[in-house]
Amino acid sequence: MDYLRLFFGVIFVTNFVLAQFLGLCPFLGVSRKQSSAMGMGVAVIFVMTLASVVCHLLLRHVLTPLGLEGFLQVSVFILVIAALVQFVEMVIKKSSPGLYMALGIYLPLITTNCAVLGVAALNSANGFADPKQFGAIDGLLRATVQGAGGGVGFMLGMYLMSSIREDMEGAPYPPSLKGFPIAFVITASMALAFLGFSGML
Amino acid sequence: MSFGLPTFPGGFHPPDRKAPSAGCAIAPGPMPERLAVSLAQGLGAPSRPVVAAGDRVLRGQLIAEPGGFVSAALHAPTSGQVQAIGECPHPAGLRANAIYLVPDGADQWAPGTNVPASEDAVAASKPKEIVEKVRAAGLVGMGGAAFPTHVKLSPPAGKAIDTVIVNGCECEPYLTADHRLMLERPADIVKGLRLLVRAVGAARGIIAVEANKPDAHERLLREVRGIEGLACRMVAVKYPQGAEKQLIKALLDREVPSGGLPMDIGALVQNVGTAVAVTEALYFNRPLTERVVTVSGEGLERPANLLCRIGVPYKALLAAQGVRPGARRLVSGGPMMGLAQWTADVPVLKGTSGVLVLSTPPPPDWSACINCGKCVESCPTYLMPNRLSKLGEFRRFEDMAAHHALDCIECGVCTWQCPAKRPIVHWIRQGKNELRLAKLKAEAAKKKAETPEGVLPQ
Amino acid sequence: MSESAGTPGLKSAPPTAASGFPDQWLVSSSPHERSTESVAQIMWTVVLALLPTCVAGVVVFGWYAGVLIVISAAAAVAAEAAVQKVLHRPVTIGDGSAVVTGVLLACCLPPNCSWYVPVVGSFVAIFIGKQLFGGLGRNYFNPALIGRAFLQFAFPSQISMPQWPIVTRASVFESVTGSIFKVAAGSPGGPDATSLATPLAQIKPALPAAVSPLAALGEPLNQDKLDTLRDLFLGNIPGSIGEVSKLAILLGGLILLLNRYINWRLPLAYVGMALLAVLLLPVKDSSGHWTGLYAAERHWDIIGETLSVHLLSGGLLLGAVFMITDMVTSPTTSKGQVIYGIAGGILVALIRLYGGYPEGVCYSILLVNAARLIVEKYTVPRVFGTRTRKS
Amino acid sequence: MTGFALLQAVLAASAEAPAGGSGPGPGAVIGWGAGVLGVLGAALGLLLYVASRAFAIKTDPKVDEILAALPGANCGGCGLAGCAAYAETLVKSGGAVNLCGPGGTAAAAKIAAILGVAFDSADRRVSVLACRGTAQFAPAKYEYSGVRDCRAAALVHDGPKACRWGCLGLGTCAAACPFGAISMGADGLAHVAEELCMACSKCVTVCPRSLFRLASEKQTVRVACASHDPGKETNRVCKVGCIACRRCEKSCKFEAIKVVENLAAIDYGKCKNCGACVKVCPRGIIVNWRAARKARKARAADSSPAQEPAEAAS
Repeated sequence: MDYLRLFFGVIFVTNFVLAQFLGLCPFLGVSRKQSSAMGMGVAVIFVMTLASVVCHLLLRHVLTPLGLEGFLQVSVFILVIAALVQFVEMVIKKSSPGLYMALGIYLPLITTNCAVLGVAALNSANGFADPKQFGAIDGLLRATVQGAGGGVGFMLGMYLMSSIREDMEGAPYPPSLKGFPIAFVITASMALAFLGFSGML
Repeated sequence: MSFGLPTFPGGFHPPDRKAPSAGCAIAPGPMPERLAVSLAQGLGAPSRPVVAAGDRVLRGQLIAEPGGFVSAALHAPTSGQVQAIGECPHPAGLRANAIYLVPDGADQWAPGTNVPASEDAVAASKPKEIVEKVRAAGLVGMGGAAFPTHVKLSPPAGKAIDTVIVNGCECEPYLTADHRLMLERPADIVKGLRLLVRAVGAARGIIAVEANKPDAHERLLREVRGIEGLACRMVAVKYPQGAEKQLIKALLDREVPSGGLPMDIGALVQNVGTAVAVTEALYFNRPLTERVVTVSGEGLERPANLLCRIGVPYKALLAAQGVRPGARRLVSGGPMMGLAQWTADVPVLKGTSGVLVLSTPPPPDWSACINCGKCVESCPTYLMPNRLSKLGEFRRFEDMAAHHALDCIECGVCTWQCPAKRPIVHWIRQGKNELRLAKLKAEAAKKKAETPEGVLPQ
Repeated sequence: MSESAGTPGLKSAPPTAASGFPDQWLVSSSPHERSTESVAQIMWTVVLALLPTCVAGVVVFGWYAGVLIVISAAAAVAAEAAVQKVLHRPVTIGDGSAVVTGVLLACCLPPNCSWYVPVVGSFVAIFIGKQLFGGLGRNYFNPALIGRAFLQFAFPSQISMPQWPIVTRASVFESVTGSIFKVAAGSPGGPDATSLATPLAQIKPALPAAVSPLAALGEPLNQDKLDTLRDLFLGNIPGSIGEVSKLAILLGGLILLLNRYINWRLPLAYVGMALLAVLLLPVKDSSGHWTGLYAAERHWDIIGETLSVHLLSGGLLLGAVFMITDMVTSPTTSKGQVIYGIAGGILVALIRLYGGYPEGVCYSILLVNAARLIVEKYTVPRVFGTRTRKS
Repeated sequence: MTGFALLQAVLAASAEAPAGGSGPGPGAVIGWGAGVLGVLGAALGLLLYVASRAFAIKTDPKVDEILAALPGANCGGCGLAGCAAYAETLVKSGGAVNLCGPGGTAAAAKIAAILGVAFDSADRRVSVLACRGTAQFAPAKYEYSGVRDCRAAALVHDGPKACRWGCLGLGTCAAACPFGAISMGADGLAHVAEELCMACSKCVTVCPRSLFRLASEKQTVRVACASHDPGKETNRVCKVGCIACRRCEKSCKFEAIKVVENLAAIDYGKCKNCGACVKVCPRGIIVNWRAARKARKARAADSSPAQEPAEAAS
């Protein structure tokens, strides 16, 4: 039950894009087409889950025992995430060139996707790596669930966003709003809607 | 609304405006100084003329033979002299030649035509002979599309037709030509239906009449009574009830497959006018030289149902019936699916069911779709016209294929009702055209790519 | 081409052969006739349908409510005209859509909020909610609700008032203040906003004892259940201007239904699913145990009463009749409308039972707005002739 | 994952140092921190190195170079799906290097250098419209009501313009132009702003009458009519259509202009831009484009909103 609440909480209530405004760069950049939005979503789920797990393990089993969790975690997280994303990029480039083309320059952007760093930091802030609060397995599972849920929430936002942007392709909104500006307006509207979930769970 | 009668899902009922001409008995049409028999009667191959300028022809004489399988023979509509074969404006905007014929006033039938056949001789004719006579008489679908009848009567091997439907729905507003035919020649319609049933070896024949024509239904019912396998059914008053696919759906609950033909599901639909023409061809040896045309509309002084020779220019009809000041549109066919004309020089074709003079002003400028959903609710092919219209508006024609634009029958139900006055059908027509062109282009590119030269010009 | 040139004298003469012919015929693609119905007609009919609701609001809350409605509508129209002028678009205030937005926004405001609240809300609704996307028909979110959600965010104290205004006839008011509607956080004596839930929560203490919720609501006023129910239905309760009188809302709904501007499926699915979800979703009672209306020991009458309180309090009916049915932002497919309504209903119940806001209608509709295109995409009807043939 | 095992081993060996006592001193923290980061960095570096080897993809560096030389407008003017496709096709199967309109001569020269092919730096190409039939000169045959798009209008009895070759004037080209170079004039014709034109050929493909063509800027004398109708018919529907009078043909000293299928056509291999034909054309449809541009600029300087007079006269 706790895992479920954690999972759905991070999808709806503390949605990374629509409630915490993290990872907006790929969110706006790749949400023009539903297909590439879904591809990006899958990539983010993968990276976020993996980053959660790896960062959690490092934090719990390396940094905390060494007493370094306070000041070193952000640097370590960045290092790990950057390496992971490059790794994923290579894998995708090799295994699915079409997806690679669709994701374009935004895949490397996951490197600097604050949502990924955000989920690692959130895991840390929730104390999942603190032996006093959570058991080893419990903490790892929670970090994993939160990471995966964060990714799913990101993908949900991407999916909704891309459905709207695909529909408005070619619509005569003011030329000064073309591209990112109108996307920001849509994001804001969706964020307003997602306010409805606040306070739940 | 007539509940409980067979119909199809979707559709709507526009004001039918049939009153001005519904009570007018079929009257002979004017004989102009010159007839123009267009060589392109339908969308198939144009016919090939077998006469030359200066030739004298008699009524019913063959003047053009079919230009292909999907093409029909043409016969002189009256006796006279061929003046020329040359370009002529066409109601569908095709660039086609016509045989110009100057009538001599005698209206003399060619030998061998207009000879009554004995009942026994007709009864003895085999299906193949019926089809051959229909072909020789140059019969086409007289509901509007002018598809050669003999083609419909010759399904390829393996496709059996079990039901022949004679379409007396006439769901288009204004038009009353079929209504009058059903009132005045019910016996000939039933005779024609029996011949059609025999020609394709069907088990049954149904005459479908919309419920707003109870008098016609009653007369036809009297005619079919006691004849095995024949029925006269009343169908709900709804547009487009008379569309082939929708009528089959209503009567037989079968759907013509997307991209398919009625024969794929064992059905054959013919207009009542065609049924009469079949009777004329078989019982009287008269080729198709005339048809009933409803001439109506607010812009016309004397609406009428006229028995017109093929090739009469519209302006002769308009001159005979009087055009009111304020007339703005000239339409061939009904107001929903008919074709607007830019000149009254276009001639009556075999498929011309009506000539309307309307005073309808252009609609106000269209605005953005407000998603009211009327079009989705009433689309008889279950498309999403709102979506298609947006794609058209945004010029995303290549996306239209995924939204099944090619299944659109262009009935106009969406466009008629649209509160935002969007030209939905026009966009879909454009989309279909763009898709067709893109397909041609892709095929050409594929051919080009298969050559070892590569794709770039050197 | 050139071969067609051979027949001099046969060229078409200019079409002046007969009298009465126009100089040029008007030519268009089929169809050549159109219905007379216009977008403006639809929008003004919606305004007409909102009229009973507005009248009821004024009757219940007094003239200031009427002033707010007028201010809101006028601000919306002015905003529309101003924005269209600035963006060099044709000004379309005559089509009534701005009026609909303004009136709808006023309907979900408390009757004693300051005059500038509807002004700001209308401007946001028209500018951000509608014109930035290209105007009427191109927006993806209900403009009035965008305005309302913005106000909730910008002026929380104005929207969720600690003190709801006195209704003209004191009745269930004192009982329901802070009960059916949640009071804002920090109000004297009021419970913490985040811990307090919507109507069901107020009735919650009564649940284990099988006490009738209607009786509990009416108790401070010495009112019997039927009177309480009547007050809920007629609008003799505190609340937003447009949401109190269910009678007026249903009257408006009838107007829209008869004009076929809304489809019965959508509101029915929305309300039905909201109530079903309220019935089935578990909530924590005062002792921290998970329980719910579905629990075996409940009596049917109490279940019924609780559901009717949910149905008749808050903006559920207003949303169901006027907001979720907004043409522009709701799906056009029949199946889609049902799914859309169901999704909205679940969200209302979730937000009402667990959420941090007193009322879930606004957010539930905005949320389904965001998913509209996806719902529509997966409920596109099967195209004629693509069914596998019955043998 | 070897890096991780290594890390564990290091950690195990030194586990007691920080764990003992109340906590590591500042020096120890910095030392351990540097150590952890160093080891981690090394391990991840190794991982990426291995991965880059395992998942390596061979790409031709020329493709990337060409891609960099292209402007990246992805306009499709070259006839291929975007710049990347053009670059790839050039490297793989070759082809003309100057197909990129937005990149122009500069891009073509760069591509030629990258591919090591010869490139005659051709001059700029711009889109020109072959019609002067304004509403005044070439009347409509009917009043049109429907989608404001030439391709849509062409489906209804070939469009409202009586001349079936002329510009329909509903602005499909203007809407299709990605560079805003085409505008619809009050005279009902499309006007190309040559300085904005990138020769992407969108207008060429989108015009239902095929009235646009990409002309070299060098070709200053151009025929502004597309009607192949015989003179008599053209005369009926348009006052500024080619009536195939052959005066231009007779005036040309270089045999560069010929009337083919009722329409004057210039062979630019022979044309010397002398302008003799421009002077004799009775319909003013042979245009000296350079002079016309000068006249237009002069008019723009006067800022007089007058209607375009016959450009050929100058």
